[in-house]
Amino acid sequence: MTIRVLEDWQRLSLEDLLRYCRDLVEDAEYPTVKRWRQAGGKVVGHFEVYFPEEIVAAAGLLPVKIHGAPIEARQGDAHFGAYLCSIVKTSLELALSGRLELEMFVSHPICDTARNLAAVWGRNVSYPCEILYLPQNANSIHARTYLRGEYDRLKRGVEAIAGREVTDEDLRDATAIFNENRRLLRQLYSIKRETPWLLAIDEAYVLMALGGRIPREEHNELLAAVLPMLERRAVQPQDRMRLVFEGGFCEQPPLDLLTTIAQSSYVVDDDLLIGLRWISEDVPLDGDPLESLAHAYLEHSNYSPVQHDLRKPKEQMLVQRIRESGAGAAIISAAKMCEPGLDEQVAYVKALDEEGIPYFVNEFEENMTSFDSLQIQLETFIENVLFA
Amino acid sequence: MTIDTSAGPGGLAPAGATHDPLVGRGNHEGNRLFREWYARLTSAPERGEKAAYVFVMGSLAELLQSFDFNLVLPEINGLQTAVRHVSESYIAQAEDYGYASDVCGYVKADVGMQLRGGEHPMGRIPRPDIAVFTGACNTYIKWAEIWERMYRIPIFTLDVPGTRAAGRVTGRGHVDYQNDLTYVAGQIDELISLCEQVSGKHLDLDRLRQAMSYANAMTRDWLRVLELNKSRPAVYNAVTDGTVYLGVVNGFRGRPEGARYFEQLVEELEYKAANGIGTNFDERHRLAFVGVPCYPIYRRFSEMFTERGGVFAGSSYTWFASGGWNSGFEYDLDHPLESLAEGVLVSVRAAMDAMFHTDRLLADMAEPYGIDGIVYHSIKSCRTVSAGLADSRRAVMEQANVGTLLIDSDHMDPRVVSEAGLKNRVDAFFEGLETRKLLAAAG
Amino acid sequence: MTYFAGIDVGSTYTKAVILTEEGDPVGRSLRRTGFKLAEAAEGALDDATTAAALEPSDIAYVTTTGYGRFQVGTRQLNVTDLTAAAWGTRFLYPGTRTVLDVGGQTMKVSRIDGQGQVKSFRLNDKCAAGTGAFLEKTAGYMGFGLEEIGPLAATSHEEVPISGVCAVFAEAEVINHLSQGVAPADIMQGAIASLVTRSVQLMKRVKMEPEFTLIGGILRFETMAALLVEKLGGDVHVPEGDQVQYVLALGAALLGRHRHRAVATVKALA
Amino acid sequence: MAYAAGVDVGSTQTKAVIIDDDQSIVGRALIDTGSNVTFAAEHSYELALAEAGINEENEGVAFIVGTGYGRYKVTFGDAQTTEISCHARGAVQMFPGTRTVLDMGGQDTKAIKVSGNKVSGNGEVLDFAMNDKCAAGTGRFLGAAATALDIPLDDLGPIALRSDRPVRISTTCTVFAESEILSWLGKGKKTEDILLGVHQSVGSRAMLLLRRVGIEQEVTFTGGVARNAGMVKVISDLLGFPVNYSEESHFMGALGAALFAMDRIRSRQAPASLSGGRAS
Repeated sequence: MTIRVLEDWQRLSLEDLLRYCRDLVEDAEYPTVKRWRQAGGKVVGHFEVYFPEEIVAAAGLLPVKIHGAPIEARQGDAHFGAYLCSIVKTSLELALSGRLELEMFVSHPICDTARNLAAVWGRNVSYPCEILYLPQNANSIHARTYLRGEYDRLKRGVEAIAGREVTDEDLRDATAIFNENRRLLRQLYSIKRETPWLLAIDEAYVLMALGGRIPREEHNELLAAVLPMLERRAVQPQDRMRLVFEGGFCEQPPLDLLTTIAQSSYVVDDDLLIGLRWISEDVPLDGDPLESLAHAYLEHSNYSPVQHDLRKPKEQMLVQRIRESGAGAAIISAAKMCEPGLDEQVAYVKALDEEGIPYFVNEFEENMTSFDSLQIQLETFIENVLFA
Repeated sequence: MTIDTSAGPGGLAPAGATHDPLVGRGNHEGNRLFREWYARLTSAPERGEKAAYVFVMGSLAELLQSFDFNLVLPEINGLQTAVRHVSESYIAQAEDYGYASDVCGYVKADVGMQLRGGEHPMGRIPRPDIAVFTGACNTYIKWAEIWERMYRIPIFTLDVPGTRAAGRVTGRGHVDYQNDLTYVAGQIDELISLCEQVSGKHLDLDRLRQAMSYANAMTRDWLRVLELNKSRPAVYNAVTDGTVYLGVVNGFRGRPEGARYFEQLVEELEYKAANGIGTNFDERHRLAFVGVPCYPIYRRFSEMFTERGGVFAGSSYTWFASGGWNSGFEYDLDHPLESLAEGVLVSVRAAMDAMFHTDRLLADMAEPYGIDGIVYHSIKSCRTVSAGLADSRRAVMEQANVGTLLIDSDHMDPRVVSEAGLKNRVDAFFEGLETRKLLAAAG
Repeated sequence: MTYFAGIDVGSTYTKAVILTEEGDPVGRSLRRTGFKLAEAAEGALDDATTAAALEPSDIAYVTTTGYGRFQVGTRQLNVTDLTAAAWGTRFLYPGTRTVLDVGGQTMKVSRIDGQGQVKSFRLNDKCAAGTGAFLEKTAGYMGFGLEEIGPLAATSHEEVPISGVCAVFAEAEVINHLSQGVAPADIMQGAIASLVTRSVQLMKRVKMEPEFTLIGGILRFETMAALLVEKLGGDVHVPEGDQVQYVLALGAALLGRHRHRAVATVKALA
Repeated sequence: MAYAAGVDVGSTQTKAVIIDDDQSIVGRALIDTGSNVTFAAEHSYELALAEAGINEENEGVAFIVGTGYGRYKVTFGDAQTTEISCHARGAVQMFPGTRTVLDMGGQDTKAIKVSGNKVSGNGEVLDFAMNDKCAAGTGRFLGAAATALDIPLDDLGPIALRSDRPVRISTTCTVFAESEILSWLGKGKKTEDILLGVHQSVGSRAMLLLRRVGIEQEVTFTGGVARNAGMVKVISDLLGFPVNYSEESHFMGALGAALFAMDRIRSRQAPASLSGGRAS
């Protein structure tokens, strides 16, 4: 069953296409997901970051990345106490308000709020809600076997929803599609890195984010068409500061905030929606597919404050990201109330001081509406590199 | 979690009226043991002994002590600074160091203490030689990463997968359970060789077996202690006295003193139950507490309830903060290592369930413990314990006919504890409970 | 002779400063900002020009700062308060390494180097606790006006703790203290102390170094400055008299002068 | 003839109500709390006595219940009850169909779920939620608007009702609201549009509290702000049905306290229900 959820975009100009993507990504009603359901498709929603979407896609289900939304948590708010990040409240709001209808919800222990979210969600909907327990001890030689078993458990759950068996072939086919998707996203990021004037961060964001709410086959087609258009784009390079934005691995900053940043600088690398591209190399298609996916998580995945691997000290990984992208400075951000993100800021700042890399620290909230404070900080930051 | 007499009701001898030597022994002994424990920590460096930093959920005390590591429990160090009204200065020091206001107060109090070279109101806390922790609380991991950066010490995450979904607790023979068990057992082997490296000692199975048998005795008695509070009046206040008991559960697990302490505690509490001796407060409402106590105003916080006749017969704190040993798992001493792994899996998983799926546990406890009201204390510091409280409260209100109160404050940071605001809510809660009683009486 | 103007369009007042090529202030002005930011800015510029006995045509380069910095059509350059503050304070006190700017609605801290470049900075969150408004409200609850805060606090014998979580909640505390017979002066001093604590916290976040320069309207209150001096140890500068109000406008003008030269050199080379 | 009194010491205003034994109000008073809370309590009580024509103090008043944040400062009171229980009681007395109470006062806003008339008709508190952390979403937010626009508090509602294009107030900080309002004026927005925006911002925060306890009809709006027609309209619109409100709504807490006091007179053997919260 192949369901197409995008309207005909093939004839659109690059600018119109970007606008089309932005509208879809900003639409908290998830029209593409609704279209998938209308065509009889089933949906598995999963909380942001390290989730093996391949397993869901292999069953012919649509994996939808849930990372909150810039909406008012009218019902969601009442299910949580004070002092929590906004993303859990608005994510639940998507479900309770009927914006997102699912057959299954999966969270994973990236943080303690996310684990509670699975329980809260489960108490308020009728479909299965569970936690995928990714290994927190990535350094144990037993982690891979364990994770393979955990992935197999997820597969069984997904099979129950899909009402059919998921074969190794299904898994390999899905993996191939996701490999292709990650390859295209790597290409997108290399454009951002090599020729940042061709692709502003907010544009890159919408192109990428759309993937979280449409079948990857369609996302691949779209990216394959857009990337060459971007390379042909007639935009003059400007003398702007090259930045790395760090702190968007889970809760996403509002698009307008990214637009604000794009107006005065080039963001050449970031950890936004890292969950769409956390596997950094192609997953081999031979051998046991679940084993290969488990191996990919443990050996070829992007770092973030919520992944614990003694071989990947996060501050060193950040410095490496800045060096490799040729950035001259960094925005060290974190979502309000995000414990892991805020914890990490301390190590990040110390490392950047040692390396003499200029940075500024700030906090954001997905549904913030005023960016004056950020703008002042950004301007001051840039002015003082400029006027030095 | 000891609170000595100077610090709060936890230390007050219940039933002060009766001059019975048995009554109140648990509190005195608990406090004494704890002062000894801190004294031992303070002098550990002189004796050339090493320190292992561990946490209450999955401390692996049995294993680590058989390598002669002194156990340091940073959570307990933290709450001690709060109860002694000095947490704010430790927290402020960590914030100056760069930690945001929304970071866990336990973490910041510890960072502050590390920056002061271990200076602590109960003594001097030795530096870690190793840190061992589970993922029962993710902040444990972030926390340990701080020590790794500060001291370049080996840290070990003993990853214990929790329950995947409410009510889906797997057991022996289940494929997922076996997968988890193999994983935990494998990690324990790895932990053992790390301990051997750090301590320079080989694992002594007989010592481990000995420690495990003390732990088994403590587990049996801990279950009995929890169960004894079904009696009316309650024989101890689960929040204040319970905190003293928890201190021993964590500080003396796998040790003879710990086993003896609980043997005596059971004796005391059975005696009180048999003679109808309760806490020294007029028991008008039997309450259950959910979360972590409000340590910055520890004494006042508990008085807000006792002065209105509210006595805590149960507390979810006694579940997760005991490391989940309310699961009652006892080691099979014939297979110590396999059994150690299974014990860690079962108990830590139970601790997590007591935080993520409290609603079911509370609904079940309401009837046997005669609970009139449930108090949910949501704290700014701890998402692990607090993120689900508002929702599980809604669920409990549908399942059980009890009054409930949800209050927001913190267990460490006095800056977010508003005594007046809490008092107002607590008073309204009791007015609700009292009218409930009148209505019930009216039929 | 070319002259450089700096205009600081603040939320309450708009200030303008005119500099000579040598960087000597020759004219300044101040007026209420009101609703029409552009008008206020143009007006302040005219006043300052007149005060300097100059013609508008003498002004070669206009730099704006403050929250209304974009609203001024005639500007050549606009910079943020933090950048302007760095240049202004360095001009007044070359040894300045940390700048604290407490205004009616903001608290800004920056660490700067010898060239006046901002190395690190922090702003307070979007809440009035931790800004001058906190003091204004506290005074208001006791029936005192903004101008009376300084004199009032000056008569305090001992500060009473005010939590400073919310500028509005402070009222309950204030009333509570008053009803227990605590002197208004001591309550005022308590509020100032809590604000000082917050500012020192913020300064620590930028790894503050001496010398310190304190600017912003709130530092008109001697006790506030005094408490800060006490907490920070020596090396604290507080611009005298009304000078403090012109620091940003001055910094903006200096920056304009700097840019103007840079541009000129580039032209000369070309 | 036995009289009962309730004294509600609020953060800004203190109210006293005296009722007779058929529960009708015979005397009441409202004064600013000011800095001497105990005095305010006594003074408002005396004024209410005077209005009731009860000359000799306590001649007929057999029981006094203090409520409000200053309830323990009602030193002449016989018992204390929180404003939460009192507003619930008062609201149900005035509107027997009440199931949900929204009390919006000077610096806190409360949503209260009451058992309503089912059993004793006294409006037992089943659940409640209050604003935490700061004064956003309270009457004070409107006060800020009044100050910023220099408009008498009582005129805010009527003016707001003239608007059909409300602005969006982004700040939650009551104090900063003043400057945001000014900036909207600067951008040439009409006063009524700004005011409606302010009312909506307060209203939407109140809705969050209401949803925490669960909204059940009828909803009764109490507290000083309930006399603001604009807020009544905004809340009703957000709820999708009209709320109960009354010109007396700011006396609701004091009335509830007086009713509790009357209960005590009727059943002299004081049940646990109210003897609890005595200041000790």
